[in-house]
Amino acid sequence: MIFSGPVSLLENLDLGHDNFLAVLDAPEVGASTEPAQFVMVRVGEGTDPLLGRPFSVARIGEGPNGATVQLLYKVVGRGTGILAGLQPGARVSMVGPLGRPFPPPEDPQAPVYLVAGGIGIAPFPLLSARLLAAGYHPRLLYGARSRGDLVGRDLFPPGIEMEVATDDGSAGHAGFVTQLLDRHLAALDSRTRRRAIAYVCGPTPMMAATDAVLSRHEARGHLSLESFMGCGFGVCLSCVVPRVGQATGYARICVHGPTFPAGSIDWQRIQPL
Amino acid sequence: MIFSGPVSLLENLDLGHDNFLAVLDAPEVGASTEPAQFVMVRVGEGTDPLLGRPFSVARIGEGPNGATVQLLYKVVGRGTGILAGLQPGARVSMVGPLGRPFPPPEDPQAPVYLVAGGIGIAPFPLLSARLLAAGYHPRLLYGARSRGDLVGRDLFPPGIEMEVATDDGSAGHAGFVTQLLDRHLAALDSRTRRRAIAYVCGPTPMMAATDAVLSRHEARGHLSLESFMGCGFGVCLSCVVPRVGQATGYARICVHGPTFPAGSIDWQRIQPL
Amino acid sequence: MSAVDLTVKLGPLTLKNPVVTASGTFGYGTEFSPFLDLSTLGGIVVKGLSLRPRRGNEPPRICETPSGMLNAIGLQNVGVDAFLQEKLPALLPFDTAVLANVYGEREEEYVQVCERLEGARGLAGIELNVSCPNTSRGGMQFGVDPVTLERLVAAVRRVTSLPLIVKLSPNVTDIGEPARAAVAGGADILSLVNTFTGMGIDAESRRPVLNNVVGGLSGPAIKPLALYMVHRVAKAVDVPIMGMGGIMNAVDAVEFFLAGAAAVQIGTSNFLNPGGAATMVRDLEQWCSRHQVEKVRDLTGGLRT
Amino acid sequence: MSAVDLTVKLGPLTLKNPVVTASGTFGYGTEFSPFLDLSTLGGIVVKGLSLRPRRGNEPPRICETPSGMLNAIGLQNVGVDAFLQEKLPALLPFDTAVLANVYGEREEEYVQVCERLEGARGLAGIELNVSCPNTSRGGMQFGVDPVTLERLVAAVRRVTSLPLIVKLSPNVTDIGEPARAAVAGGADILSLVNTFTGMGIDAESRRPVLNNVVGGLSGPAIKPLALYMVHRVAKAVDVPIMGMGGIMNAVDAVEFFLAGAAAVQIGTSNFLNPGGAATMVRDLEQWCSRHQVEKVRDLTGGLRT
Ligand SMILES: Cc1cc2nc3c(=O)[nH]c(=O)nc-3n(C[C@H](O)[C@H](O)[C@H](O)COP(=O)(O)OP(=O)(O)OC[C@H]3O[C@@H](n4cnc5c(N)ncnc54)[C@H](O)[C@@H]3O)c2cc1C
Ligand SMILES: Cc1cc2nc3c(=O)[nH]c(=O)nc-3n(C[C@H](O)[C@H](O)[C@H](O)COP(=O)(O)OP(=O)(O)OC[C@H]3O[C@@H](n4cnc5c(N)ncnc54)[C@H](O)[C@@H]3O)c2cc1C
Ligand SMILES: Cc1cc2nc3c(=O)[nH]c(=O)nc-3n(C[C@H](O)[C@H](O)[C@H](O)COP(=O)(O)O)c2cc1C
Ligand SMILES: Cc1cc2nc3c(=O)[nH]c(=O)nc-3n(C[C@H](O)[C@H](O)[C@H](O)COP(=O)(O)O)c2cc1C
Ligand code: FES
Ligand code: FES
Repeated sequence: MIFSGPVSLLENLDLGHDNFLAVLDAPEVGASTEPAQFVMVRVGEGTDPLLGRPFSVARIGEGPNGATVQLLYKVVGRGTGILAGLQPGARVSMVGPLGRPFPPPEDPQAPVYLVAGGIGIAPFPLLSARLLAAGYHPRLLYGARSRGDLVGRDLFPPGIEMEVATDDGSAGHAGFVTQLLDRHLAALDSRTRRRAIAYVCGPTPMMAATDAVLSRHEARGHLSLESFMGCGFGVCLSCVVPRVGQATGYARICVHGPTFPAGSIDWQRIQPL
Repeated sequence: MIFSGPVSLLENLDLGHDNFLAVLDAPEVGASTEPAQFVMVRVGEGTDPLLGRPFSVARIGEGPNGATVQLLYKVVGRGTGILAGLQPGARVSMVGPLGRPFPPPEDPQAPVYLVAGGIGIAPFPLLSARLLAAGYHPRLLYGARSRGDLVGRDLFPPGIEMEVATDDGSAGHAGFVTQLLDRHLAALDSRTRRRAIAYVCGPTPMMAATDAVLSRHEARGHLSLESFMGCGFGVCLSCVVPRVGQATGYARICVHGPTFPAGSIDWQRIQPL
Repeated sequence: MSAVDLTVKLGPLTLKNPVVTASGTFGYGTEFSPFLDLSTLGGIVVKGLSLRPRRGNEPPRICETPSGMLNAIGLQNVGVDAFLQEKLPALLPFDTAVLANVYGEREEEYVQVCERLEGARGLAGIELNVSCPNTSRGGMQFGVDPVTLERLVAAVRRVTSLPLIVKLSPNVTDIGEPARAAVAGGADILSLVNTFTGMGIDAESRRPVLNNVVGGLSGPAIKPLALYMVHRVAKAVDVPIMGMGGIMNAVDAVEFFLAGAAAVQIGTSNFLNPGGAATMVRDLEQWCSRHQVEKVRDLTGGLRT
Repeated sequence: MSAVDLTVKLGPLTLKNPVVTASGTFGYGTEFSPFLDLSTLGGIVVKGLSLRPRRGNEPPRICETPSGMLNAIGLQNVGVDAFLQEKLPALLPFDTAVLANVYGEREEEYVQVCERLEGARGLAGIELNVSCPNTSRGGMQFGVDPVTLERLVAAVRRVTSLPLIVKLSPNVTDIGEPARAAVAGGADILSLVNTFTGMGIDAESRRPVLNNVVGGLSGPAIKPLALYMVHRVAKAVDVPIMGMGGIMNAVDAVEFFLAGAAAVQIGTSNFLNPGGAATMVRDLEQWCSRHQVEKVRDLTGGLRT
């Protein structure tokens, strides 16, 4: 069974630059969530707004009733705006966990890169914790518009190496995070490079660019995609994305993804949101 | 100008039996409200629920920015349910003050009765304060279903004499509050009785009954009426009530009332809500 | 902020800005004086006027629905004569276009009301409400049958020299048909939409919420339907359009302009945000300025498809 | 709590309870197994089936609106053959009525799909979706022209022995007309409403939100309109009705029964509350029990006017 019901907000921390961390009392969800899985969250007392919004589970914590589900989110519109205004004690509806998690690297020797763009950082604290526990040494490459947008770095477990990039050069590498990845992969010898694996989450253009970098270096990777989602579990058919080699059909991001292997998305056929 | 805009909730006290006291930071409204005037309050972040709900101003207090507006309300449906769930710091929309206040007794010797049924108690703390300040000695006759429903008595200024009635006899007179009024008026000599004035607020059947008692004793009175209200300031034409002698038209409760002189409402033509 | 040109020209009717308040939601105008300066508005459409005063339906007359409301006021109004004597003169001091919304149970009633309005000082135009039951045709609405509609509009056209707006009912299979009929009859401008027929039921009492059983749905709930209809009518006819249905803010208004409206009307929103129409004028100006739109009229029909 | 009889009989179709999930909002059924026991439902209407698989429209395909949503999925589906081979057998273990929603671009396509469905094990009935553009009539919907509709229903009636439900489009002037036409053609049951035509516009990009430009509005926003149409159809025809449009809880369902529906379908609600249809069955039983309603079917048409 997948959880569906009301949950309580325990904390709602303002991280600055329109970013927040919501801590929700959701033991059933927390107990079974894998990295890159998401939850649908519905806010408001009435039917406006009507639909849930998808959020990756950023971290699983400990709360009064068992696991808490922690969401790292950015205010971009009405749903996230209302969420940001809620006080501890408020209730929201949650459905989850949903979607296919990032698969483990499988190769214990694999160099592992976590490539995050903006609020695409969200799934990586949980993934990092799981990778560290499994003996991997992931390196986080984190790009954002500006220094202040590099939120959530203290949600990561100790022992994660981080490099940052900003569009405006206010922190780390001045430029795109894809360039950091490119550099790293280029520095590997070709055998190691083919064992390398990248986990990627960010805005669509950044993921398309990262996918190209991975393919150029023949490295493996998994991308966690975004889209408007009406349901989150495969029935509204709203979240479709064209897959390579499937000229006549679509994948549904919510159930076939949100994670897809690098090289499997037909970026050409995606319309800008 | 009449105030229209967002205001902050300072306190939201649970008084038991589904009754609450909301203290709102609304200096402009508080500064100009007269007894039995009301405000339209809209809750929720979206457009569902859509319309405001009318509430009498129960008391005007002192707050950080000047006057506060205090509403004594009972949870009966969605709007009041959402209001009751709000935490201090939340914002609601308010329009007001609206409607015609209870007119003063004018006759300094008049025996003054305040007749309240259930949550109809709401306008009387403010009215009491104004009457006391003007040198009257109002007597509150307060009826409710049961002892626990007799809320808000501690909102009254000291010096108000109170008598209560409950349907189930769990406090005060066992029976209707109209019977208390009837008894009081009957005990007056006929000259004093004709100087007596009652201010009445409660459910429609209680007000119709009180109106009949007043007319029987030839006493004066003013009733504060209820109705569904779409706007609160006279334009949606939803709050109409038939007036005596106006076979072809209606009064609008929001602008011609909510207070009407005793004897002016055509109760026969009112449909049960 | 660069100055934005907010004026719009709808055929013979020029408005200082495209924000007009909708009939039945703005009283006779002055009710809103405590909330806004009427002179900030592009125009005001007053409550529907009939030949004689009407008391309207028995209450309950409105019912809240998800993001909307149903109303069955039953066209309570003071009648055209009282309007001319008491209501219209009160609006003379304000710099805004006053439009009379006209209602009739028979074609002759429409004509008679419009005859009385002819030459009235301070009246900028007439809006025909054709969504009312046509008593001579068994209660069917005037607005749903193109033949009846064209005849009605032509009859009114003959007696009025004022800009003539025909307000279309959305309760039709293809709103392009009455749109073309109204234009053929002589309408200068089309306004749409009026309310959608709906119903509320109280499960506890097992009774309709409205005494009238059915009522008209307005408010944000209908916005996507109204937008579509404006888009459709803009393709069907060449006259300017006043769009309405659930508009709550300046961005909603912009959406209606893009769909093809030259001006918008604000209805239900006035009930919950009585100063909102004036705010919308300011916000619209700011929106245009922020988006480098020099003339608000340039937005009309600007949808990129 | 006294036992409530929840069974309803809709002509040839008997349901264990009146809560049915609506086409296009419940996948092929098994997608909901993680959320509820399918055997608790009165019935399941699967996603609209065409003769061949269809990939549907380009995204974006949905758009949120006040208390509603627009969709233009474009009837993405696996096609009738894959349905019979893969989807229908997966539903055999469940004690619920499986209904196939059928879609065609031409009359012959409807007939062919229904022919294939004939005799399929575990299929309780067919629901014709006549709200799709009729490609042989220039894109006009089958459901809006009574003559075309009656012919279509009669053609399908000839090839199927299954209970035949015709699902009406609300985008008409008077829904009584297609209702009568469908019954004349041989419909056993009418279901209504399908979605209302609407449109969303993004003011920033000045583009329609949906790639398809227009879409169908569903959800609580349309509930008052749907209730009215059910009420109207119940007066126009004598066959049983499945009512739908914005139903979110058991009280909403009761309102539809009172308006004249014998059963209800739950659509958009499934997206936000995936276990909701099952909860509604329980809540409905409790509502009836609390209100001394022994048989839920006694509510049908019980509106007091
Ligand atoms: C699997 C998945 C996981 C996600 N995880 C996170 C997360 O952990 N933290 C986070 O902040 N955000 C995350 N998002 C994005 C998040 O869902 C959107 O920001 C959110 O839905 C916007 O809702 P809103 O009501 O505030 O905006 P709206 O008012 O609905 O829309 C504002 C703008 O955002 C766009 N938008 C709406 N929904 C989405 C969406 N799902 N994806 C991209 N753009 C959208 C709209 O097109 C619109 O332009 C995730 C999205 C997906 C699909
Ligand atoms: C001038 C005026 C002053 C009022 N002052 C107070 C006050 O100080 N404190 C207080 O608790 N209540 C007051 N009321 C009543 C209050 O407005 C309603 O209880 C409230 O609107 C119910 O809203 P809801 O959303 O909770 O209920 P809904 O969900 O809208 O409705 C629940 C039920 O309440 C009924 N109802 C809705 N609105 C009203 C109404 N305006 N009057 C009577 N019944 C209604 C509905 O018909 C329905 O049966 C006042 C009403 C008026 C007209
Ligand atoms: C209470 C009420 C009364 C109305 N009365 C009239 C009227 O008299 N004449 C008319 O043409 N339209 C009338 N309308 C329709 C509105 O003018 C407008 O067309 C409709 O409400 C849609 O716009 P909105 O969603 O912004 O309210 C009325 C609407 C409401 C809500
Ligand atoms: C995403 C989506 C897809 C739909 N697909 C179909 C369909 O394939 N066939 C059909 O007859 N109706 C379809 N519908 C219409 C619904 O079955 C239902 O008639 C409508 O949504 C109104 O009910 P609701 O308000 O409860 O959603 C679809 C609705 C939605 C929201
Ligand atoms: S979000 Fe509904 S199918 Fe993916
Ligand atoms: S509440 Fe709108 S006219 Fe009285």
